[in-house]
Amino acid sequence: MATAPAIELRGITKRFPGVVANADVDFEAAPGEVHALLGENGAGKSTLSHIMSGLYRPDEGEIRLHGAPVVFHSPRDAIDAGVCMVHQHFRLVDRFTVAENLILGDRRGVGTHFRIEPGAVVDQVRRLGERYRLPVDPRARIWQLSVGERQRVEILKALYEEAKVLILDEPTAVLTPDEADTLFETLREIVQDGRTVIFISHKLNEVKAVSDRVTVLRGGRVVATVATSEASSQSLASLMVGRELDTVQRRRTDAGEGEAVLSVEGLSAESHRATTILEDIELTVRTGEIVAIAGVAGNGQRELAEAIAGLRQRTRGTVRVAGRPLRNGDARSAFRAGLGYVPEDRLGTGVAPNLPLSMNIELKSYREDSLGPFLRLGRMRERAEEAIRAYDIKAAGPHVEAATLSGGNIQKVVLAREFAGNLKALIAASPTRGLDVSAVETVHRHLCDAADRGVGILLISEDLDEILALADRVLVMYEGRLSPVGNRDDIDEIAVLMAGGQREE
Amino acid sequence: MNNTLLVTLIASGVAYGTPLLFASLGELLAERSGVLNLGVEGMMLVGAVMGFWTEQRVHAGPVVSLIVAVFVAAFSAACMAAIHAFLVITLRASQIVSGLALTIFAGAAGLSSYLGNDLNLADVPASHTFHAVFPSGMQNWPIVGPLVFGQTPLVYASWVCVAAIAYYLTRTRPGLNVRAVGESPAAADAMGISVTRYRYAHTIAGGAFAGVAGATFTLAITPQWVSGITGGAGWIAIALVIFAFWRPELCLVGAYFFGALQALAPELQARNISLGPTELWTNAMPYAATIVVLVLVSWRGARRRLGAPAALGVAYVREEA
Amino acid sequence: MRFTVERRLQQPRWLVVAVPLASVLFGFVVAAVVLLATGHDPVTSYRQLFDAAFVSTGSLDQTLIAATPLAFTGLAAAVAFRMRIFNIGAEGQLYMGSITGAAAGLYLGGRGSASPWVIAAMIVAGCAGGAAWASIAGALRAFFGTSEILTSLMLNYVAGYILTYLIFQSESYWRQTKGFNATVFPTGKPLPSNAVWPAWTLHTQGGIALPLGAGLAAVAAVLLWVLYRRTRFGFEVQVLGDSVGAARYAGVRTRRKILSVMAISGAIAGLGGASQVGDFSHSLDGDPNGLQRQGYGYAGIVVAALARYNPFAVVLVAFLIGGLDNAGNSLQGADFPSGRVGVIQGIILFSTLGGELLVRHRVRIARTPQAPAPEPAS
Amino acid sequence: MTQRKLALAAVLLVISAASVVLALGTSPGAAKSSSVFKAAWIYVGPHNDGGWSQAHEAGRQYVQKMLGSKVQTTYKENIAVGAQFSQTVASLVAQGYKLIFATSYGYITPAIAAKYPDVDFEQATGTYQAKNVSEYFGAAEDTVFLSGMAAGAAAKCNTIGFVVAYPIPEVIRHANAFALGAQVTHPGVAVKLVWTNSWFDPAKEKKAAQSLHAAGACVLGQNVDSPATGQYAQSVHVPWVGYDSDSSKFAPKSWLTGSVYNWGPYYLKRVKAAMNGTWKSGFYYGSINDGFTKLAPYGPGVSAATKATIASKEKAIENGSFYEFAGPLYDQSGKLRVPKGKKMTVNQLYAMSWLVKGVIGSPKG
Repeated sequence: MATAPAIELRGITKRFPGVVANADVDFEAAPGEVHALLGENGAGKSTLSHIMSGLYRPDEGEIRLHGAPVVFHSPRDAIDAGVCMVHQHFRLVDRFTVAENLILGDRRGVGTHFRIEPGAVVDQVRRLGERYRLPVDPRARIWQLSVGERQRVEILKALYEEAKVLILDEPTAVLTPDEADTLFETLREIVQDGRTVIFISHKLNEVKAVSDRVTVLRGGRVVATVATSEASSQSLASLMVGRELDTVQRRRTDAGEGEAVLSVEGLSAESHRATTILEDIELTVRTGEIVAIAGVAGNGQRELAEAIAGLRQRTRGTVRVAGRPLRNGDARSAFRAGLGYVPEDRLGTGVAPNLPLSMNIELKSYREDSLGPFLRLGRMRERAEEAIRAYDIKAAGPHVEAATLSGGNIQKVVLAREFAGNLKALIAASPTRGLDVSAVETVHRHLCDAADRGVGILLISEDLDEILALADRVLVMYEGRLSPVGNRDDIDEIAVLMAGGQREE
Repeated sequence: MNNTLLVTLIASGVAYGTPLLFASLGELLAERSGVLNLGVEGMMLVGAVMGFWTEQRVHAGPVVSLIVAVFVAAFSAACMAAIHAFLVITLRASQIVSGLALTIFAGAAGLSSYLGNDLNLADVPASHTFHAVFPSGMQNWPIVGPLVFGQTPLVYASWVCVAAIAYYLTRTRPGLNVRAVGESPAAADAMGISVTRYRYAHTIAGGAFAGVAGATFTLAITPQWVSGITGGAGWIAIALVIFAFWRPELCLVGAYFFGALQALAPELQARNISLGPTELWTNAMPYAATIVVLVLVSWRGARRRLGAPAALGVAYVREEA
Repeated sequence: MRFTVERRLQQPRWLVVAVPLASVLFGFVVAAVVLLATGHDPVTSYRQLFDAAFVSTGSLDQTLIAATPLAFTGLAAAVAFRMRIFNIGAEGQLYMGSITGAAAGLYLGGRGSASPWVIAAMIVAGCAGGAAWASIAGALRAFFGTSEILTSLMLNYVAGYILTYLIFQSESYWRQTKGFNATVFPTGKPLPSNAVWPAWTLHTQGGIALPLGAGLAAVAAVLLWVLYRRTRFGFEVQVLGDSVGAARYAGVRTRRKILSVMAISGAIAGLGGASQVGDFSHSLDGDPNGLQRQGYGYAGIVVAALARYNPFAVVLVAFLIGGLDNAGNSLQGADFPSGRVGVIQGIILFSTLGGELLVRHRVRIARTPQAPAPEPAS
Repeated sequence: MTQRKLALAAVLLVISAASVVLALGTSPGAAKSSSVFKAAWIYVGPHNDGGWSQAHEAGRQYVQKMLGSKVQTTYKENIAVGAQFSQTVASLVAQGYKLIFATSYGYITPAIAAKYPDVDFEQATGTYQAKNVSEYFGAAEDTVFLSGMAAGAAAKCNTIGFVVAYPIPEVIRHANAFALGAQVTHPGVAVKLVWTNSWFDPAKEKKAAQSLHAAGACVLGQNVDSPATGQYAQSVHVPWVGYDSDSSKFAPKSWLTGSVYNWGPYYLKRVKAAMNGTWKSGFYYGSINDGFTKLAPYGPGVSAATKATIASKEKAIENGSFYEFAGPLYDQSGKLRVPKGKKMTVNQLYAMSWLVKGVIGSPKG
């Protein structure tokens, strides 16, 4: 390459207590390219991006920008040097307007004046928005915007800061396929100007769709850097996981014939902003069946799971488990009727993070297992020990606090708890999000086994691979409504529905 | 006309509301940066005693000695605030407990009383005090006379402060930054704004305002020093910040309202008006009113527009964010 | 060179012991410097302090009087804080408990009921009064999400004014209206003798009276420990205190828990108020120069924090702080300014609070600072 | 859990060990309290409040000065009624104090008196007497009456403002005496009251003074402890009558005079009695004749003629030919309360709950 790379990492090592997150990583991205950082969760992508964006400092190694070594003491240094990061969790001030968020920390434009005038950037925001097809109302407050719009604000912010290198951390997680396509176009346009985009993802198809080159990370080390056009999905995947994929494929049976273990009729519910987010949902899961709900996050899946599991008030409709109607907004009545729930938010809903495993395992059964008002601590400990053995949970004992476990082990704790007792139906919301490959396998296997035992499972997932692997039936959720998919293997149909399109009759 | 109930009430509301206003402006600055400081009463008392001491010891004409006194009061109370800042920002101690400890440490049974006694400040008349600066003719003008021209320079200074802080928070870069720090420290940090530095600065500045508030007692309202002279005004100031939805201009209105309420009981007595257990309800009203406002603020939807800084009371640590 | 602070994954045993000790010692050293700087001999001052608090004749007796209400308000704060409900209204709840407790004592005692019944009724009434007052803040938090920190703080003042009103500004049931003395100065109606709480005397140190209230505080500590460690209720409170999401998920009735924890917290503070009346003042003390000057409620929060919200530790710390308070009264005088003990107390409080960090975190001094926390384990 | 317990046990251990060590070190020292007689004063406010407590403190210093090394005195300030008082007494008794002056109403309860039978207590302004409890106060109404005369003479209008603490007989009788005095030098003058519901609160007192001035008062008087009323009076150029102690320095231009207490001689007498073992419980009501109550020095605003009038009234009070609370006395509604020829007794004064004619305000606050 004739010109120096826009950003170049040499021998980056970063250790955390007990973990080496990055080991001797070399990485470079040229001006005008979209460079993907591909890897499983925990492969060190985020650490690396945090090092590039100045949030962490490497223990060893150096960073060069356009050939010149730089040291970032803080994100500010990185921004000043032209490296901006769009975080997965947006770094926006909710109560500020878009314009105010742009001015915040601005060291180039109007924000450098002591007196600020948010109105002054309004035009600039409009122009930037038009040029890169990122329309946002500069005067809107962040909390009024949708997730997709917030992401646009983040990107606008980076462009406004005249970023030379733009790092996006899993940007599509919250977008519809259509929105994602628009984003890809935007990114292509951004690199047209000679800027660099570093695109972090673990989704092969996205990487294939948008990047010029891919660097694959595994276990904190760089495995390979290849031109995207020369790589196949299969080769990238095997680079990522280091072995041939051994996905669980559920053997299809004639599920869907048995009795309904979970039925939802005419369910409506409101979001926390008091607007209707679910409308008239009809749903049946039969014994031994896995029904998947596909869709982009934020279309009401979370609310649906919560409304069924009794964590959210329904405004209308009934939910029955094995024919027995559940009390509205009463989680206890739901799990007493035999409805399990693996929540999307593992650490914080699925478990109480700072409490011992013995309590977390008994989170739903402590009432039944107690003697009058008193707990049976001995029995709680035994149960936890049992679960640790049965589910192969890597923990020193029942006294260990949940938060000290890895994600996969936490999910095993949740499964161990949910599968205990007389389970009739289970809601599994994004049960493998953020887990490593082997943990994904374990979870999938447990779900399949449960279905084989006759549990009806409602799987809510954004991961189409997971859905295709497990589901007997697929429904797509879009803006609070469910549409059934005729042929569960028809990816195109699913994609159309996910983007809000109508099914062709 | 100037003796009508309304005019006298508002006039004394302005006079007695001024220390509340200073203290609440200070608390507002700290809270806007995300630091709750329940030590206002203690800081005010330290400001009160140090301001009075300076005014007694600086022999340089009334203007200079009063100005120096106000600055010393601000500085000494700021030092108290720095203790709180260090504990809650650097050492991440509980903001509630640290604030209460500050009041115990600096308050009526602590440092302020120790200093006052050690420096022999009790039972000494002030050598110089703040009083009205406009000619008495103007002070007697109808309505505006007692309200506007009958006030001490500290009152005018407080007006300047209100305007300055309102301008600072809404129209200046550091103001925008501090709001961001109070709302979303993670976002501010990502944009290179030092959360620690902003929180320290505003907590300490808040302490300085509390010091001026204390000095308002010993240099203007009842120009003398006695142990515990602020009589709980610091707690009302904390209530006031909420009552004013964390906005400086509303702090002014609220301070004068609470100040007038405190003057209401004697005023009604002097006019032979009986409105039930006046003493009880005029005293309890600021607190009860604040509770009502709190409930309104926490009402759905209103929270985002009016509510407390989102990160109020939460320690920020980059690594854990 | 700069300091970095990182969270400890596990808290070593010795640290949990060493840090509070070292903090208290550090506090004493800093206070010694202050004493020296102001021209006082720290060794003598400290010797006097300990002597006056725990050693000299009758000192333990008086320390108990100061410690009893602190134990109640400390427990009240600890109960709520453990669920991350920040009830800082123990002060007002204590007043309310003293009002209702006194009412029960006056009414039933006046009707000549047997003493144990009257006392039991006072205990119940005190708890109820405190609980009811706390429930205002509790209900606002549970139903409107209003910050209980601020509402309970505001309610302290309202309660104080009501207390004064009952004795000084009205001829209420609690006010003594008969007799010459009562016309001279407003006072509370004295409790009949069957409503006065008994005390057990230990015959050492010139007689130490163990007030019933101190015993009740100890019992309350045990009950709370059992409640939090051994019961379903405690299980739910612990889950809710750790994660609201997990609690809802586990079917914990969040609002009910907030209400009941606030009520329990208020009940304990209210019991402290009843104990003030039954054990010590024997009439409702509405004097703004009396009960309200003591600030037991606020001090209780500090006691709870120093005890790290452990009920047994609260009782112990209350005893130590009560000793310091008592020593303050004993030492102040013509040659010992009354503010000095407050200053020493404050310094010790600050250093203990600051020391907490060292239990939870590790401080590293490094040339190149590290960003220490591991990636979220996933 | 267990770790915390361990930690606390360790803390307790160290502290108790330290206290034992310290105790061993101190015990002999505590025992050497020899023949010096010890007397203590307990104040409800700061010892230097510029009012009530400070007047007592002056009395204590007088005793110390007069008796020198034969007596050891101390004070305790800011002592709350109730638990804190009993703690303070306990520590004083433990330190060997034999005579304790409690300078506020409500301090001494029968329980405390019974607990320390060997200690003599004296309580100012109260009513509770026992074998070891005396009560003492002064007939300040006489001097307050005289100070009211100064106020009446200075009044150029028909309203005098009077800032009062609590609506209790002590304050009511002073307000009445003040009004009666003012009416002597200014017939028909009204005395307007504002209650602060506090003995000592400078900010509230100032507000009360301000309200009274706004309501037409052209002279201000007070029966509260801080000089805030005077400071306000001077700022609006109206004359002021103080109370408790000579606070003329706070408002020298407005200062007329004030009724003050001179506790020293009484204290000296009682301390001496206790030292000799002749102390007896009783009730002392000091008067002008004893020098217990007197008028503070006049300020510049009192004319020579007024001074002379006051002086002659003072003589008359001293020789018993005049008494302000002698009939006929009418209450606010004009009802005859004390018929002609009758005098109010001290007990009646101690329970006085009605305001005399010419006083504006409610005796209930």
